[in-house]
Order: sequence, then structure tokens, then C-alpha cells
Amino acid sequence: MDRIGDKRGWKEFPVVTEPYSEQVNIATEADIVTARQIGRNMARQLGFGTIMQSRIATTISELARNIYLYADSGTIFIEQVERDSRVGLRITAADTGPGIADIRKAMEDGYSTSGGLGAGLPGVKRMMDDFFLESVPGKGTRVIVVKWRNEAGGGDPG
Amino acid sequence: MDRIGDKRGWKEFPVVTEPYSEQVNIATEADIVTARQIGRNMARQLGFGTIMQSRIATTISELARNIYLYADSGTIFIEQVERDSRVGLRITAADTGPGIADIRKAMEDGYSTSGGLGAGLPGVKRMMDDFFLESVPGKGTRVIVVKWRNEAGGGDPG
Amino acid sequence: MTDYDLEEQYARLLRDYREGKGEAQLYGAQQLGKQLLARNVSPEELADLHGRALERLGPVPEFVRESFQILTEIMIEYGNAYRSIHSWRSRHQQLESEIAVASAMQQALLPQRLPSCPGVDVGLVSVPAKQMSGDYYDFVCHDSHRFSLAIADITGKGIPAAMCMSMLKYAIDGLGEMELGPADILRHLNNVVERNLDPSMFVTMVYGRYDAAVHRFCYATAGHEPGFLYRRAEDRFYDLEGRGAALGIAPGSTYEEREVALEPGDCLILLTDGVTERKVGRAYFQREELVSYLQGEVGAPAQEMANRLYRRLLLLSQFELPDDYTMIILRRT
Amino acid sequence: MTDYDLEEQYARLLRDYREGKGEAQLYGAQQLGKQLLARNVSPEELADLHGRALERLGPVPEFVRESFQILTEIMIEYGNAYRSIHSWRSRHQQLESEIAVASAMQQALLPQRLPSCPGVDVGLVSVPAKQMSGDYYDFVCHDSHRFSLAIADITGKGIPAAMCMSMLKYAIDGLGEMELGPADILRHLNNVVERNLDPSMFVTMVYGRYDAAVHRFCYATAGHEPGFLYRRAEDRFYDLEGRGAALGIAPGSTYEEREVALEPGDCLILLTDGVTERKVGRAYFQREELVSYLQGEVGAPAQEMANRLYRRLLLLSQFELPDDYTMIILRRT
Ligand SMILES: [Mn+2]
Ligand SMILES: [Mn+2]
Ligand SMILES: [Mn+2]
Ligand SMILES: [Mn+2]
Repeated sequence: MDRIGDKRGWKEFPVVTEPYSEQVNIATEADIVTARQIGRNMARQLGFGTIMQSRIATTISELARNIYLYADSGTIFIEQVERDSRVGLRITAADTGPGIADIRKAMEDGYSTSGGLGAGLPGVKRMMDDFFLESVPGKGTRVIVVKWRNEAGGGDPG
Repeated sequence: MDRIGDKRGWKEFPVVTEPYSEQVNIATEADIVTARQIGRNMARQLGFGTIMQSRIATTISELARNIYLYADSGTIFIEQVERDSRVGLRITAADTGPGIADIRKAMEDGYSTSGGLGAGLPGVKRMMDDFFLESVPGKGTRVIVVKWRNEAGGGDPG
Repeated sequence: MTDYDLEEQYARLLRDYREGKGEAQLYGAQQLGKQLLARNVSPEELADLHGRALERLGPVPEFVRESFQILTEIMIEYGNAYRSIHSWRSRHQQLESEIAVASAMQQALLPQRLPSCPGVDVGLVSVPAKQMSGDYYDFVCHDSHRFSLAIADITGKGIPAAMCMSMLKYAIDGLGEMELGPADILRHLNNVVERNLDPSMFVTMVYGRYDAAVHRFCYATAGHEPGFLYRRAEDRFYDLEGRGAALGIAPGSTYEEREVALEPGDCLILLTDGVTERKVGRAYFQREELVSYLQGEVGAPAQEMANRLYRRLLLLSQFELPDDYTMIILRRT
Repeated sequence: MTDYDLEEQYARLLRDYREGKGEAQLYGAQQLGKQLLARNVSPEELADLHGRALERLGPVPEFVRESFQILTEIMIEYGNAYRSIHSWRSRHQQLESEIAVASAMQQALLPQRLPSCPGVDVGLVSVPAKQMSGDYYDFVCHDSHRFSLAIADITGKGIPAAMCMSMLKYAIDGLGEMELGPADILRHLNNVVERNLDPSMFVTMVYGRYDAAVHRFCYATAGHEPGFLYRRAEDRFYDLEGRGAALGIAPGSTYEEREVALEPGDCLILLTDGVTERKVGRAYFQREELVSYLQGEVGAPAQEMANRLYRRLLLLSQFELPDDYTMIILRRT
């Protein structure tokens, strides 16, 4: 098993506020669109600005496409979370696919050969605030990202 | 003296076709605008597409701003050129400024501290086809670039 | 795909979105973005493409049309940034490929086999934090029952530390035939390092010789992280003490030799500070905690013990390895 | 500047352009582009900004307004590319700073002074093609009138070659006290290189000893670019011949020693292939052409001659240095 993430341990991950939790099984491209739509709507309800709504939809897209392309089956979970009185949106992608052999490599820019420059996990990591990845070769992969809503209601401008 | 350029020697640089040659002394920002305008018009007359017209104007801007900011006086020459039955636009920036101490450094991305990521000579080099730079510390700098018109009338799409 | 086709595809996407305003079209837009990037369409060309595609959808007011001139102009600066990616990437990859070669050279300098002497079981794990290691270790077999070992940590990591490591290797190799004792070897190496290295760099080292005929380990220490001695009879860990300045600190430093005798089941654990220096959550790992981990694995064959400890410690710090990690275990069987 | 101010500034620029359609506004747009980049405004934010600014100029048709949703979505992919620049840049700069340290370490391994013996004048120019050199040279003074010198070229350039260079340095240092002859030194170094280096790498070298009491230069060659002997009496250049396999090619290679005597005004020019291998325009430089350059500078003090040759050759290849460049000149005065 191999993991990459921020210094916080797993247990410190934010608490889910139950009512706002959705999940989509990813089997077709239509499921990707559904997951994006749900994510975008939840982001809007939480008060994220339009660009951040689009970034969240893009993030969901990337994670869901990885499931669609590389795993037999997998699920996207989208949840509202809170920590230290801040509100955020958490996206979890969990699959039972082949896993990622070399996580350090997968997190390097330019590793993904498929989609050119903007593709893959490094781009997702840069758009989100928290990033956690766990993968067991032969068993599956789990990616968890969180975007926190800042006071102005948008995201960072970077 | 220090030079950087493509493998072609100076003498192989393209021949100027006299009628289409303009020059602008650069002393104020208004002169930069004038040089851009002349360059854009000549580019249009030569049949370059709108994006390439803008890239040519941007190139002139960069070269002229270097004169405006760092040299006492200098001139931008804009000329139509031909070589091997191809037509191009040549821009020459010549100044009597302090010169560039380390040309290799100046041609590296991220060297220019002023204008952030997109700034400076490496960007110009990438937008143009030919690039030649010559600088004598204490005496001045000369930059010559050429953009060749391709058959379709535009530039490369890169 | 021609420019015309691209414009048509783009206009169709806009039209579909207008009619359905659906997430499907936004998903299509993202995929188109990937395609455009893969085709090296620059940001300024994209802005221009957008303006042209709009014309196919309906009457575009003049002020909107003109505004794309401005957007394109601004986007050229973004295009310059975008075009610089290729240059950064290729420069970086050039260096990375050099480092891969240098790293293979470095691996070739390290001993390929562990010593095998009767009655003593040796284990080793050495993992660099980056591609090139600034930790060093060596084993030299003198005869059927005696071998020497070195474990060292060079200040810093990466390329400079690796260059220094290759120096250490040849300096030690040069001493090979002289059969000096550990203290003399450190004294000699101190002079080499002191003479050839920048004053800001230094090396910590333990150099020792094991005699499997009598199971005695004679060693000297140059400012190195203390190892551990495990006494089976008491089931207890002791620090493997030693005094002496790190190599390269001062000319003419001298070193003292110490000796320990191993009883059956006793272990010696030598390590670099990359083993102990790790963050666990927000706190630093303590040497005492390491002992509890050692305790958990002691008794296994030396190599297995070393492997297990490495895995457990790596998990503890969430797979981050901030410093080169080296551990050597000697276990009297 | 707040987002609101930015939107207003942008809208003003669009309005001014609409009224004047001037190059001045396009120039303003370019400068704004630089500002936005400096403020880390991403391409998707720029697309969005453009859409919002349009609303201030006049009635924006619904299909135009909606189209910015699509443009923003596409631009997010461009934004991902844009954001990766920082990461490429910082990774690259991290490596560059390591290389700067390693390069300084390497400089410290090279002799800081040239030998000064009565009646012989020594000049040297050594310039790496990249930050780290794969050319090597050394001078060792034995007594008031005898010194040894080495000039070597390691296959390749950059970091791996530099690692190998530090190995050579310590291997030669280790031989220091033995006072071996040039052929024995090469034989010994061949074994070190052969044992420790990847089979794909090798080293070419000339090792020689100059005795200023009799002005004789005794040397041996390991696959190295031949040097030149200038005979003042005839005003002619001869190749400084020598045979022997490059170091690291085969174990057990032996080398032969040759000797030349220098008369007053005679010169020895030793070099690496970085001196000769250069492109001039589209053609390669010939060794015969180098002789004509040497001819032009012979007679000057050794260091001046070396400096002038370096400058002239560099100008010839338009300041490109595709390989490490090293030249040593010995001139009997
Ligand atoms: Mn270290
Ligand atoms: Mn360390
Ligand atoms: Mn070389
Ligand atoms: Mn060479």
C-alpha cells in the first residue's frame, strides 16, 4: 500500500455533515456528467463562485474519468464537510481497479501520457485545498479532496 | 561581445526588399505604440493572420520596451524580407544601452524579474522563427527576429 | 482536423449548450479543452476561435466582436507563459536523465553483497530521500571471519552529497590494503574530507570491524547518531556510545576505539539520522519511540528485522522520507 | 486592486478601444496581460472577467453570455497547464541550486595554481559546456623543477561525468606518494575506472611529467585526442602521438611512455576534443584549421595564447560550446 497526502493523518479528516451527501456509481460517461452536475449544484448551494463551481466539476470529471477508463467499478462521493467552523466540499473517488503502482510518479506533472499538459492528478491537487491518495496495487485506489469555502465565498484566485 | 543565435552566420540573414522598410526611434511609450501599429499594419499587408499580427505587435512591444526602459536611445526597424522565395517580416531593435552582461542568462525563462512569467526575450524567441542577439557591454544591444509567412498566410499554430 | 472543422465543432458545442444548457456540454467543453491542449492550440488562438464561433450563432454586437481583439492581445501574454512550459519541462527532464545516470553510478559504488561470516547475521536497508543518496555504507571482508563496515551521513542530500559520497568511497578504497584500525581510518578520512570539502560540509561516520571468531565489534565514531546494542539476556537496548568530531570539522581530530562483545541473540543496530528524524502528524518522532519499534521486531533474522522496521516507520510518516535512510543490523546467531 | 476595480479597469479598456480602436489600447491590453499574470490571475478567471466586463458595455445577447460558461470550462484545462509552470519551475530551480553547490565542490577539486618551474611557462583554459565539467586536469609539483600533469575527458557531460571526475581525482590523489611513472599511473587508473564505472563510460587521458632541469616531457596516452608539439626552429606543428586504450575499456591495459625534449620557444599544446569539435556554420571544424589558429597565436606567453585561442574559437562557433573545453599549454622560454 502506498499513500500520499498532507501531514494530517487520516483520522483528522473533516467531519461529514450527513444531510448533504451524495454518491454516484461510475460506469458510463453519462455517470460522469451526473456526478459533475451534482457536484456543481452542491458547490453553488454552498456558496462557491462560478469559477470554483467549474473547477469542482472539472475535479469530479478527472476523478470519475479515471474510474471510467481504468477501473471496473467505482463510486464518487460528494459531501459537505466542516472543520474548525469552516465549510467545504469533499469529493471521494473510490474504485476497485488495478491501483497505482508508483504514486510518487503519478503525482508528477507530465506523467500522464493520455491527455497532454493539463491532465491528471497533479492538476486536481493544485485546484483543491486538501488532497489524499491511497492505492493498493490489485485492490483499488481512493482519492479524497476537499475544497474549503473562504469568507468571500469563492476559492483562491491562483 | 557576446552573441546568441541560430547556426546561420550573420551574412546569411535574409535580404531586405527596400520599399517596405520602416524605422521608429524609441524615446517615449507613444513611440512604442507607433512601432506596434506600423508592425501590425505591415504584417497585415504581408498577409499574416490576425493572431500573428498581434504576436508581431507584441514582439515589437517587448523589444521597444527594453529600449525604452533600459537604454538611452534606440531604434526599431521593421522590414519586409525574402529568402528562398519566402516572404517574412524582420524586426530589428538596436540600442546604445548598457548591453546585456550574461546573454545565456537573459535567454533563460524566469530570468526577467520585472514582468512575471510571460516576459522578455525567451517569449519573443518562441513567437518568432529566427532570432539573433548581439550585445556589447557598455555599447549596446541588437536583436533581430524574423517571422516567415507560411503558405496559409498565418504563422505556426504553436 | 482543419481550423474550419474546429470552428464548426466549437460552434456546435455552443449551440448545444444554448439549447440544453446541460452539464453534458460543459463536460464536452472540458474534453475539448484537453484536445486543444494536446493539439498545442495556444490560449490566444482559443480566444480568437471563441470569437469566430460566436459569429455562427447569431448577430454579434460590434462591441462584443471588438472585445475579442483585446482578449486575444491579453491572451498572447498567457500564451508566452504557456509556451514556456515546454521549455521548463525539457530542461528539467534533461537534468533528470543525467541524475538517473549519476544515481546508477552511485549504486555501483555501494557493496553489492552483505558479509557472510559464521555466527553473525547482517541486514541492511538504505533508501535515498531523493534520487541520489547522501548516506554511505560499505562492507569490506578481510578474511573468513573478519569484516569492516562503515555507515556515514553527509550533510545535506542530493547531488552535492552524492559527489562527496563518491569521494569517501575512493578515499576508503585507497586505505584498503593498509589494514588500519577504525580510529586511524577516521583520522585519515577526516584529513581527506577537511582538505577537499567546503567548510560548510561535514560527514558523520561510524567505522567498525567485526571479528566473528570472538564476536567482538571494535569501532570508532565521528559525530554520528548513536547506534543501539540489544542485550538478549536482559531484553534491553543500550545506546552504542562513542565520541569524536564529525569528519571535516577540524584538521587533526583524533578518535577513540571502543569494543563490545556480542552474546548469542545480541544485536547491533547502526543507523543514520534519517531513521529517527521523522514527523508523525504534527510531532517529531522520539528516539525512545524508535526503541519500542525495535523491541517489536527484535528476534527476527537481521534482514527481515531491517525490512519490517523500514516499512513500519515509513507508514508512520505517511510515506514521506524527508532524509536518506540507512540501517545496518548485526545479529549474533 | 479588488476584483471590482479590475473589472472596471478592464471594461474601461474595452470602452476606450471601442471608441478609438487604437493601437494604444492594444498596447494597454498587453501591459494588462502582464499585470494579470503577475497577480496570478488564471486563464479561466480572465475569460470570466472578460464576460463580466462586457456586461458593463452594453446589452449582451443571451447566447454570448452563455458562451462564456463554455469558454471558462475550456480555460480550466489551460489553467491546469498554467498552474503546472510553477511546479516545473520550482522543481527545476531546486535541482539547479543543488548543481550550483556540486559545481563549486568540483571547482575545489581542481588545482588552484599552475606549476611555476624555471624556464617553462604554463597556460590553461578549462570551460565546462554545462554547469558541471566532464573534463579533468591536474597539476602536481614534485620538487622545484619537476611537475606532473593530467588532462582527461570523461565520456559525456554534466552530472554523471562530474561524479566520475571526482573519482579520478581521489584515485590520482591516492597514488600521490608512490611516484609512479606516467604509464604505471594510467595502468592503475584503468583498473580503478574499469572496476567502478559502467561499461558504457570511459575516460581518455594524457598523463605526463615535465622535468624543467632537462626540459624533457615524458608522457603516456590513453585514447586521448593527440596534442601538438610546436618546433620553433622549423616554425611547425607536429602531432603529439601516443597509443593506448582509453581508461575503462578493458582490464589490464598497458601503456607506453614517450618522451620529447623542448628547445627554447618550443610549445606543447594538450587539449580535449571540446577544443576541436565545433560546428562552424554548417560545417565541422578541422584539426588542420586549428593548426592555423595555433600558428596565429604562438609566441605569446602560454596563458595569453590559451586565452586568445579560446576567444577566437568561441567566436567562430557563435558562442556555442557543445562540449567541455580544456587546453593546457607548456612553453619553454
Ligand atoms: Mn545527509
Ligand atoms: Mn541524514
Ligand atoms: Mn566529456
Ligand atoms: Mn569531450
